[in-house]
Amino acid sequence: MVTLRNLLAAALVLGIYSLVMAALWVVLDAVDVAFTEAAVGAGVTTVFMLLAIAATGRHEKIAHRRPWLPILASLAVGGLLIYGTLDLPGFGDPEAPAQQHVAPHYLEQGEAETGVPNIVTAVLASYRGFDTLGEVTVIFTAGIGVLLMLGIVRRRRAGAGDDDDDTGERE
Amino acid sequence: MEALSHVNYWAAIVLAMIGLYAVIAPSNLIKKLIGLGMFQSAIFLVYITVGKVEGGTAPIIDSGHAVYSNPLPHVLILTAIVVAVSTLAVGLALAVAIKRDYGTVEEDEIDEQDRR
Amino acid sequence: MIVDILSWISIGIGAAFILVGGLGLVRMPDVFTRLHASSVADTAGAGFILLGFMFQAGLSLTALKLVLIFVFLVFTAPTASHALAHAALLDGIRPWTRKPKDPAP
Amino acid sequence: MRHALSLFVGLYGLWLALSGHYTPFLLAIGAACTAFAVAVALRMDVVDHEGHPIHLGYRIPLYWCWLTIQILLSALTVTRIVLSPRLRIDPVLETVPSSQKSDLGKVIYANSITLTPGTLTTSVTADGLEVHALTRRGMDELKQGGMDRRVTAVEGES
Amino acid sequence: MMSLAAVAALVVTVLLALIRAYLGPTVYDRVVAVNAIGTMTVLLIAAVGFLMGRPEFLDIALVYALINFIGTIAVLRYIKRRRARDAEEAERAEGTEGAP
Amino acid sequence: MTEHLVLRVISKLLIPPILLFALYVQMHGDYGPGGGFQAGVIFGAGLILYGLVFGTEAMRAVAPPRLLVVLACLGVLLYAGVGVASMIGGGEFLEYGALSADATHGNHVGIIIIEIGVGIAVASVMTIIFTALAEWR
Amino acid sequence: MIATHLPVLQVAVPLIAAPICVLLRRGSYAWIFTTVICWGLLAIAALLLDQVMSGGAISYRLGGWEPPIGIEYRLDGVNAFVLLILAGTAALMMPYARQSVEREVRPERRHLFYAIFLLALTGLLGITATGDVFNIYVFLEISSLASYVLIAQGTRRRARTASFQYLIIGTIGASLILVGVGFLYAKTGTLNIADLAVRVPALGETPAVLAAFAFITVGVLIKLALFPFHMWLPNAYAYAPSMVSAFLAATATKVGAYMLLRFVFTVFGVHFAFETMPLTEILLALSLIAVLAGSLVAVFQSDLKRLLAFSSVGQIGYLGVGIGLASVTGVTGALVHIFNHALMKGGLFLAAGTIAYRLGATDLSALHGLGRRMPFTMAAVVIGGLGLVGVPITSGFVSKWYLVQAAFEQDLWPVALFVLAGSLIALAYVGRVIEAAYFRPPPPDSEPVQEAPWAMQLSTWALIAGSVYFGLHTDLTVGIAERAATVLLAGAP
Repeated sequence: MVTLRNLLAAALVLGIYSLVMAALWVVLDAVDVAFTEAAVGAGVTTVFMLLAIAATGRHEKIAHRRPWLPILASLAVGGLLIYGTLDLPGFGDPEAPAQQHVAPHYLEQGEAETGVPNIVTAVLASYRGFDTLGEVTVIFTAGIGVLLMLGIVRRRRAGAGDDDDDTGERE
Repeated sequence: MEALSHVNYWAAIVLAMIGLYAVIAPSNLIKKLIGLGMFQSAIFLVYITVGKVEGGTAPIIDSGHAVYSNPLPHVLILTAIVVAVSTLAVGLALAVAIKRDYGTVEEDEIDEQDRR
Repeated sequence: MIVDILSWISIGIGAAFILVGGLGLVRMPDVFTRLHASSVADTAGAGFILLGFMFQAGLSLTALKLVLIFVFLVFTAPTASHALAHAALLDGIRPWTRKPKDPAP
Repeated sequence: MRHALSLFVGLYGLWLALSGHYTPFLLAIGAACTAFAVAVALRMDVVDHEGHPIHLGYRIPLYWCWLTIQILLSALTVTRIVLSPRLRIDPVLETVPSSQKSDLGKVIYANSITLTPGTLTTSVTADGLEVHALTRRGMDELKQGGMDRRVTAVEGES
Repeated sequence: MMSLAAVAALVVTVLLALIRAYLGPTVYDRVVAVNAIGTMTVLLIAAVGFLMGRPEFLDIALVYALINFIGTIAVLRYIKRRRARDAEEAERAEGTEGAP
Repeated sequence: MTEHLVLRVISKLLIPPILLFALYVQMHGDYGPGGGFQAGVIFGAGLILYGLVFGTEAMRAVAPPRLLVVLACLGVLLYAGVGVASMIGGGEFLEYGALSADATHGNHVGIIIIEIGVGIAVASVMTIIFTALAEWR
Repeated sequence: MIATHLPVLQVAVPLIAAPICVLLRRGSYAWIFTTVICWGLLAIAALLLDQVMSGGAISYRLGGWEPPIGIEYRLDGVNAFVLLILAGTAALMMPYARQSVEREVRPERRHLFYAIFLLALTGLLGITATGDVFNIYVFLEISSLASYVLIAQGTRRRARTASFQYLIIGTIGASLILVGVGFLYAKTGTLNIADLAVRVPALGETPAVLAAFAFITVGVLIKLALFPFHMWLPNAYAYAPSMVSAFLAATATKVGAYMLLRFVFTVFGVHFAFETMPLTEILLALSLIAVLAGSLVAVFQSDLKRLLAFSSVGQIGYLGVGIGLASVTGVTGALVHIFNHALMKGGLFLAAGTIAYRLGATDLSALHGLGRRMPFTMAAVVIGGLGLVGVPITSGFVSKWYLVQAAFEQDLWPVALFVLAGSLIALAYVGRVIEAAYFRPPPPDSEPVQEAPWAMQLSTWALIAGSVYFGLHTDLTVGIAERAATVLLAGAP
């Protein structure tokens, strides 16, 4: 995927990546994340990618230049990450600190306090509802931002009367 | 088992490294965005791995199960996925706008035009 | 018990069909022939595996959802294949034939 | 209107099948959601005899049974081909005549062909379907028109 | 137990499809691979749900079954759009040929 | 694209179930996986499918960009409005328990309402982005 | 009743205002509405600062859940002060916005522009007010996305490439912060800052904490644009619309500095950051390079906005010096500099925007003779520029005074020397502007230029006059900053 010069192919490989990730999320019990990955990966990302590639050109013209700096940077980050994971609790350890402090409260009290058996939804919408408000704001920012940057053409085919669309006209 | 307990993290790290390389190395802007998506997914994997509990099941309360995985990382990653999609959309829109302005989305060609 | 055996048999057949589909995907010479191979996995393979799970689920909503999955797959899979084949032809990809040098009859 | 009503019923059935929680609240919400989905579908103008073929009635399930058998048979054929050491394939791309009158019938025929392993519709034209077949034999079988007649029968006189 | 066998077969098939995606050679071969992996993922998610004793997660499989083909249709649209543009450009090139 | 027969018929057949499925996901986020964001994306995907097959002009007729922008705003405002309402109800910002006499019930209602806000906002934003990118020549 | 909700209103009000702004449809209505909101935010920020100063830290439980379970807003002297800076600069810039935006943004998109502006402000305020590390990430992304979009609105096409570059680098930075937060969560099980402040030091120097520290620091430094992570800044500021350059220059990097303070001093603790990890050495080295290199590059710029942008790179170095010294005096200096630099740089970018408004260009060659033709604007540039140099009676002098003092406290006289050298270089680039404006004759064929509209003058002069005022009356800023610094360093030996 990194070496594919054909952008269309690269975008498709991103789709495969998303599919495999979705399966992985299910295996790791993160069904809500899997659901999101499924909806986003299958529904919108590929379409957006293809539309953008249609607008910008299909082939990557230039080979990767100066490959040493990026390799160095990713090695540095990767090395630091590996160093950092050395003393993280092992995979699936129920005694890990992450499983001890606040998470039990969600799992034990969550349904009683919110009336929602899906704890992910309970935490998402209630305990950390403000994060989710932020999340909606991010999406909203993206939508308004895309409008502000590209606008939406009002094709003039339908007649001059339609020219007053003020969602951002483009010449 | 001890040796295997961190394999998941390392897989995520390898993905993160590939992703980071794919952000920095290509000259094509769309390609950079693809790399960015990979890099972010790899980080999500780290989080979800942290939340997995051995023998646990998905955190949807159900009478038949007693051990659940940690829901908090899932919530955080849901938010982060949304952020990633938004970033991707804005990035693609920017790339399209750049194509309009410069006629190309290759960073090297853009630099050349700017230098002129 | 009988249901279990039926389920196993069904899943086994489905798994076999799916493997055949995967194998065909690798062995076949061009896009169109590969599509034929993958349609084995999409229809027969998926059908038998879902049928096997249906035996396990018994008469319940789960089984109904499995049916729904199968129905939707049956609608979307050929549409996707068709769209893909159409796109490939439009893009100027010519089907592989047994004797490439042979003039068309 | 007939279509909209039956679409509502169909979608509400889908809701009940999916839901699994039959509290009065959720049932009511389900009705509201179904109505909304139907409204959007009507606005999209996708609710007509093509998008919602109720007129085919009981003939469709019978056809599906027949099709399932066909699919199994050709799946076995393709399996044999894939597993044979020397891929005994002889792909052909030809136009197959179709006798359906309506677009819907043509689509059913086209998708049935694609669904059957070994044959694949690549485009639908005025004088028939362009079909890619894995073997010459598959194509010949198709050209005998068994499937074509059945689809036309399903299509009925509409 | 049998679910496990199904999962194994599915994983092997995903790997085979990945090989196809890697080999290419055309974009369409990769789309075929994506489609196949999509179907496999539907089944895989269903199988894992049964394996873990939580078959109610079939909703995720259902999402894929419903909307995974949108990407393929986008490919077709992409090709059509590009052909239209190429034709337009060719026309324009012909039109300007006469001019110096 | 409009001339493409198979796609047209199959999309007509599949779009209503996709939309309904999105609404189902929206309403059952409490009990199973899913919720407002996923529902919004799936609903948006249904609209995107329509746009891909029937063209952006038809898409405009079904979902005018102006309406979508208004809906996106309303989605965000609905969410934030629940926060303000719970503040008026005597709680903290977004303390849904204050919406009702029974805190658990209030929480449940609050969660449902904000999820609807999320769903509306996400679905309209996805469609806006699609329209903006698709109409780009 | 309202008073208890002030912390959340500070962030929720602009958040709610943004969609309303979109619904208003008309650029002029949106401007009036945004102005009202910004001044309201300033009032809220002032009230909050007053509450914090008189009653100590405020905690607000969002959703009514107890802190480690839910998200908490926690205001102490530091973030209340930064909130005031953010709301204040936004409010003061609003009179300027109308004409500037009318010139640079197309009519049918103006209301969207103001909505995005409000969202950027929401993000920045949210980062500052929150007491939850993941919430920081979410609001960081809101502000970043909004900034990318705002920068891309520049009239020249390079605005788009600058924005894209910022998007890539900024997203990597935010992702690194996300990894760091993930490591911290894996080791402590909490996301609340106050809770982390107790639990992280108890862990000691384990690899995970070290890695988390490294990732978060690098991520924040990218957002702060400290050398060598400043690559995105010059182009982004130089090609963004005038209003956006001024707003981002005055606020975005300041919030970066705030995040650095918060993570380093509160989450990881002074002991860990500065004694276990060599943060002092690293920060001082990078900052001093930033001061010298940024200022030197600024001297050779031929465009006023680019010159100011590189000067920002240098001035951010001063912030780094103050934080790196890790003493009450140093942090006070940094905090005061956050305040002063917001005023000065904001005013200068506004003035540059005014020049662009009248001349259509900000090349230094276009500035020839402008001292006589746009006397008020150029006077503002000169006063602001002198502030950058750190001439006494301007506020720039105050912050540098504290930095030098902090350096001498620790016998780091080379640091003090570097700070002074940076000032001298600053004198060189400010001198170039002055030379161009006052000592060069206007081009003979130049068209007559009017002084800028009064509303734009008003904003510019409000910021510049503020920088002079707070240079003379240092009690307010220094007083608050000193108390805030004491709070931050409370855990220090």
